[in-house]
Amino acid sequence: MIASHLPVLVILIPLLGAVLAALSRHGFAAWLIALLASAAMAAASLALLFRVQAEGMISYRIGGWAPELGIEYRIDAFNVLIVVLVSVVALLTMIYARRSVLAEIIPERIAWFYTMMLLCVAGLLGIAVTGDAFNAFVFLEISSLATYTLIALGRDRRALVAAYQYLIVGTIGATLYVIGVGLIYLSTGTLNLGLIAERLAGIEGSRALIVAEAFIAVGICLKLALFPLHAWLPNAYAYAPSSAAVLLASTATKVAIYLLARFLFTVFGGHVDVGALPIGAILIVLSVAAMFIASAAAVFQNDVKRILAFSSVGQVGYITLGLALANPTGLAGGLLHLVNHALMKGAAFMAIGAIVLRAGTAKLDELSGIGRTMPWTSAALTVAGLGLIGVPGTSGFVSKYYLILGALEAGFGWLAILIVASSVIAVLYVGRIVEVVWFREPAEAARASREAPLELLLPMWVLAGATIWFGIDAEWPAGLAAAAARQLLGGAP
Amino acid sequence: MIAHFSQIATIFLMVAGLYVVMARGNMVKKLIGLSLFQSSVYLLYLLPGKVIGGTAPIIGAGFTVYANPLPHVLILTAIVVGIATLALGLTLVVRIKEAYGTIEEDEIIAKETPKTRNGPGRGGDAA
Amino acid sequence: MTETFGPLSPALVLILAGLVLPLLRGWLRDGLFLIAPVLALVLVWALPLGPGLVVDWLGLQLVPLAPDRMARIFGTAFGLAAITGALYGVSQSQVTEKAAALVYAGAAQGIAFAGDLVTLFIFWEILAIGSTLVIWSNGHWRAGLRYALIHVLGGVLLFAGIAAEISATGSVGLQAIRADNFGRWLMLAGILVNAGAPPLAAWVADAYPKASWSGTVFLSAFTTKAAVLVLIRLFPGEPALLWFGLAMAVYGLAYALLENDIRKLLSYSIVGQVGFMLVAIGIGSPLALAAAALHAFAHILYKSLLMMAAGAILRSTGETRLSALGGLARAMPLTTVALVIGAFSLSAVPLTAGFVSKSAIMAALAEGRAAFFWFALTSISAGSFLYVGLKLPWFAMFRPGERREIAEPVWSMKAAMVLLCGTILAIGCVPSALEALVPEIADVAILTPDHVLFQLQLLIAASCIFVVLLPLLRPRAGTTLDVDWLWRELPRKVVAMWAPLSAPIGGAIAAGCEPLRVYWTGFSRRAVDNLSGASNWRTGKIAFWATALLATYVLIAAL
Amino acid sequence: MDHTRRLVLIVLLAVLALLVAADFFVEHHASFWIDGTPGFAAWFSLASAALAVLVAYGWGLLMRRRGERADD
Repeated sequence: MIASHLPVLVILIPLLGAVLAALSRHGFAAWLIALLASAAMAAASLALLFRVQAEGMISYRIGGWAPELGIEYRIDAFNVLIVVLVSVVALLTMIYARRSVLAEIIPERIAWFYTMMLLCVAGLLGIAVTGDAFNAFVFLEISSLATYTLIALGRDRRALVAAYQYLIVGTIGATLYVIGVGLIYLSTGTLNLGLIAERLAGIEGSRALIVAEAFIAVGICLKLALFPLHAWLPNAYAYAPSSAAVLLASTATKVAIYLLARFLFTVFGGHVDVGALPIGAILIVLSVAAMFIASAAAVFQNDVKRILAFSSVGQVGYITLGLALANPTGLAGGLLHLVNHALMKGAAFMAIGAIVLRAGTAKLDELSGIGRTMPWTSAALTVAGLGLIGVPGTSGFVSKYYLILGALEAGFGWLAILIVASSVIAVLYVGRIVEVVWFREPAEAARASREAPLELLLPMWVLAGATIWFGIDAEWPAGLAAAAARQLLGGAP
Repeated sequence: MIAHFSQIATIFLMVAGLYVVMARGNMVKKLIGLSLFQSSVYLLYLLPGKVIGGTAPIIGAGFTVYANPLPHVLILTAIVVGIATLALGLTLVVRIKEAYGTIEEDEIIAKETPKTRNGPGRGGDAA
Repeated sequence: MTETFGPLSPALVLILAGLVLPLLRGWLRDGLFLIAPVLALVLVWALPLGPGLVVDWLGLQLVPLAPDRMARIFGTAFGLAAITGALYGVSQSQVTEKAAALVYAGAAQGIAFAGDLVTLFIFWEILAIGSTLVIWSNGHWRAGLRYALIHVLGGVLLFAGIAAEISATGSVGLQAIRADNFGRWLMLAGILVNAGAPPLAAWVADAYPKASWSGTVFLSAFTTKAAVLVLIRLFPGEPALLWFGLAMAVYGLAYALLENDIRKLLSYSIVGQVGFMLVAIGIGSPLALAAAALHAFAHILYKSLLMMAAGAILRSTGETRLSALGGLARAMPLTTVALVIGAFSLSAVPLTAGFVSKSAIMAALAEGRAAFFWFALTSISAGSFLYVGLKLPWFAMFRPGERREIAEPVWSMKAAMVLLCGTILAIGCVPSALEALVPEIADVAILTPDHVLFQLQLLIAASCIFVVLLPLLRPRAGTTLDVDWLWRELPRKVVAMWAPLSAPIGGAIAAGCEPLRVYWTGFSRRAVDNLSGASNWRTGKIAFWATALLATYVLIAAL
Repeated sequence: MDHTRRLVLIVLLAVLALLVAADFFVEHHASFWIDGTPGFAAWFSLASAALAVLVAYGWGLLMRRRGERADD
């Protein structure tokens, strides 16, 4: 009985958890609720994964209404991947959060913090499972509003400005998206993604649809921080509380990318002609710019969180590049990088959060020799860094390898070279961190700190371990990504 | 012109709102612009839903033409979202005023950017 | 059968042990340091010969573990070197060096057992990292950096070659090829850099003596010999190797004869001996390849022994310069015996391992009718005895010198040396025991009367020359210029020469370029500022970009 | 040439002579033509060892520099 309601349960559990956490008013109780809710949510999403693998696509009607009138949740090989990713990372973040939140947030606000975390996760999962364009907007706003609050809970006063800036930019993005959806609704008379795709087939060369596609693409690109629309991201990630930064860095942009892929392929996919819009070409140019310019900016940062944040902008470039290539290999590489980047960036943000907890700073020049006193944390940071470079043996290599193959398949030899060349910039910023952390004499901050507690190390190393594991045993994630890519490109799942 | 009045009003609100967001440094004014921008969306959805001569979609004798109820429902949700955003934005502005003593974005950026300009590697953590 | 061992390869055991080592303390650390190489050697022999397990990784058919006879020969040699090296170095206090040494030894095993180009390349890079860390752990940053850069160059060449090979043939297998196209030349060049071939041979004598007394023992065993193994696998019978090998042999001889520092001398001699192996690989017959492998085997043993003796001298006296040593024989009898046995083995004195392997190389050259190389290498062989068998023991140990208060090294170092002496002599006395490992040498005349007589004449005659020309061979402090002058001295010279000229010329140029410079400074500062403060945008600017992007899309759509 | 060195040289030359003499009584397996002749190894080694020393000495005169390298 419950099994048939799984698609809606993954959203209801965190929503309900959020309400309970808000009512509890007590920090520890809220944490416990959040942890339990996340565990239940992760279990539900894994069950969903197995069901999708066994039965194929699942369609769930909210309240039993037919898709034409009601809202349909639709789970296929692609978004189940996102659901599992978000819920598992959320669970790990909750385990991680307790100690780090105690140190970073004043006690009265802790319950609110967990409420916002759960709301944010609920929103993100909602975007992933829904098959309704306007419903996706609502969930987008739920997660965004929660995110603005999470960022504003940061210790630094700059967190407020970052949250404000993100609020403005995020709202513009969501509004552009909803304008696009409105135009589509005017043309097709439905908000169901599947039905839109069907009805678009019958419409030839409508200018409203082209404009709709442009609005939706730009709106989502703002949310996923595509260069040059990325400028809200570094400050937001750098000044948010550590555990919020973990959640945001590894899931928020990824879900936005999912939404973009959903629209580009499932909705407009059959109608590249109707689109007539060189979204692919522009996306390639912007992705390459992100890979180089954002990574270069990362090299010049002093705050490790900002280095990682800029690197996120760069890495998003690789993912959107995979989308833009739009061939099975390239798309699989992009999706694989989406998952891999979530894992390694999560590990990296957890590591720097642990360092902030112990050493009280994330400034690179104050972290000399922290590897001596916090070897496990620093090792996790290093593993994640190697993954960002794409060193063989880490998952980052596998996804970049597929991207290069995809570029070659599309006949863009120069693009393959650019992918490799941009990795060199990652070597620079990761190398800076590694050099300071391991090869310098311990500075004051390093001498005063000791290894992070186990409840921080454990989730951190689950993610870092996954980075290595997926780098060596590449078959399973690559298979899932390939299946998702085939699904998106319209083949059999 | 009159026939397209609703579209023109929508586009005017949209552009005006976006312009205010871009051009004004005052954070409250920015939020006002943002609200205008969002309002344009309400119009975009609602105006085509109005059918001339149509009534509320309640089945009853003598009424055959109904207005489309769905846009209204959608926009009800969007309005809620808009209010929540505006409220949160204003809250943030209050907090920013407490922390910085100003709500002009230029002044805040100036406060967070170090004055000295002496080469690379510094100032990277200024907001 | 290989499946039963799963991923358990000698390489993995050593590398994992190396990674775990820094986390352990006290006797646990020492125990692991000693046990891991033994375990690796046991695995080398426990792995059944066979084609190995094919792993499909990203569409490439990888064979990470392909135990064949060649792998077993080199695996055994690497294993013995690691065991004795660990025993020798167990009293070393630098844990970084120990950990790096295990990783380094593991990478060498990985290369020995690699069944495809990709695996090979990965271990090739680990090898470079491990060896660089061994050098760095002794505090020689600049020398380590030079070493690392040379190996990065070699790695890049090899990588480019492998990439070209894969794209040309679609196969990642290790098969015998000729350097007949550009990609394969790149591959050959990359391997030759690691083998210590000219023109970049200078790195060997530059880097190896920079490691600690124990680190050099490891360094001398693995990198060059791993390159020899890869050459045997990939380029057997490649004619170019004949000339590279000969050049290395001549270079090694001349520089070793001139050298004053013991460990540098031994490093030059590595290049010379690897030259012998390269010539044999260039012949390419089954006997020649077996002989090259065997020579590598013997060379690993006796060069480790020689480096151990040198390390013992360094540790006891703090000195490795011949001109500052002498008269150590009485105070360090065991070290002296070890030095002499190692030196005699290198000079192929009968009843040592070196005699067996060099006989095999000469027999292979004779069989291949390579008269020129046979006579050339015989002559170089006679010369080798001069520097290693005579000059080294005489000036370091036997010549009358001042009495000093020095003692033999600790027991573990002595035990390692005794172990190696025993192995070398055992192989020398019973060469037929090696036929299980290398059956090709069954027909080679080794301990036959005419051959032994031939070798003894060679050695005694060289000794006569040594006595006659002793004044010319007296070690002098100083350095011999090498190709590395180009990157170590030339830049400084150029800068020094430039200094007096730079004021007027530079002034003129600066005046001419002033506007450009001002512009560039401004530009670069702006660029750096933009990058470092890249996210401190005004909200309006982000909104503007979004609108601009939207406008671009809509405009394009409208057209 | 001092006394000891001369004595050593004489002993060595005597041993060498004995070895060459013995070489006349063993069966040779020549690889090429000249290397099978008795005493070949002796004179060939004398010549090549002397050549090696001289070549190295000459190279040393050209390329040997005093002192350690600055960055060693």
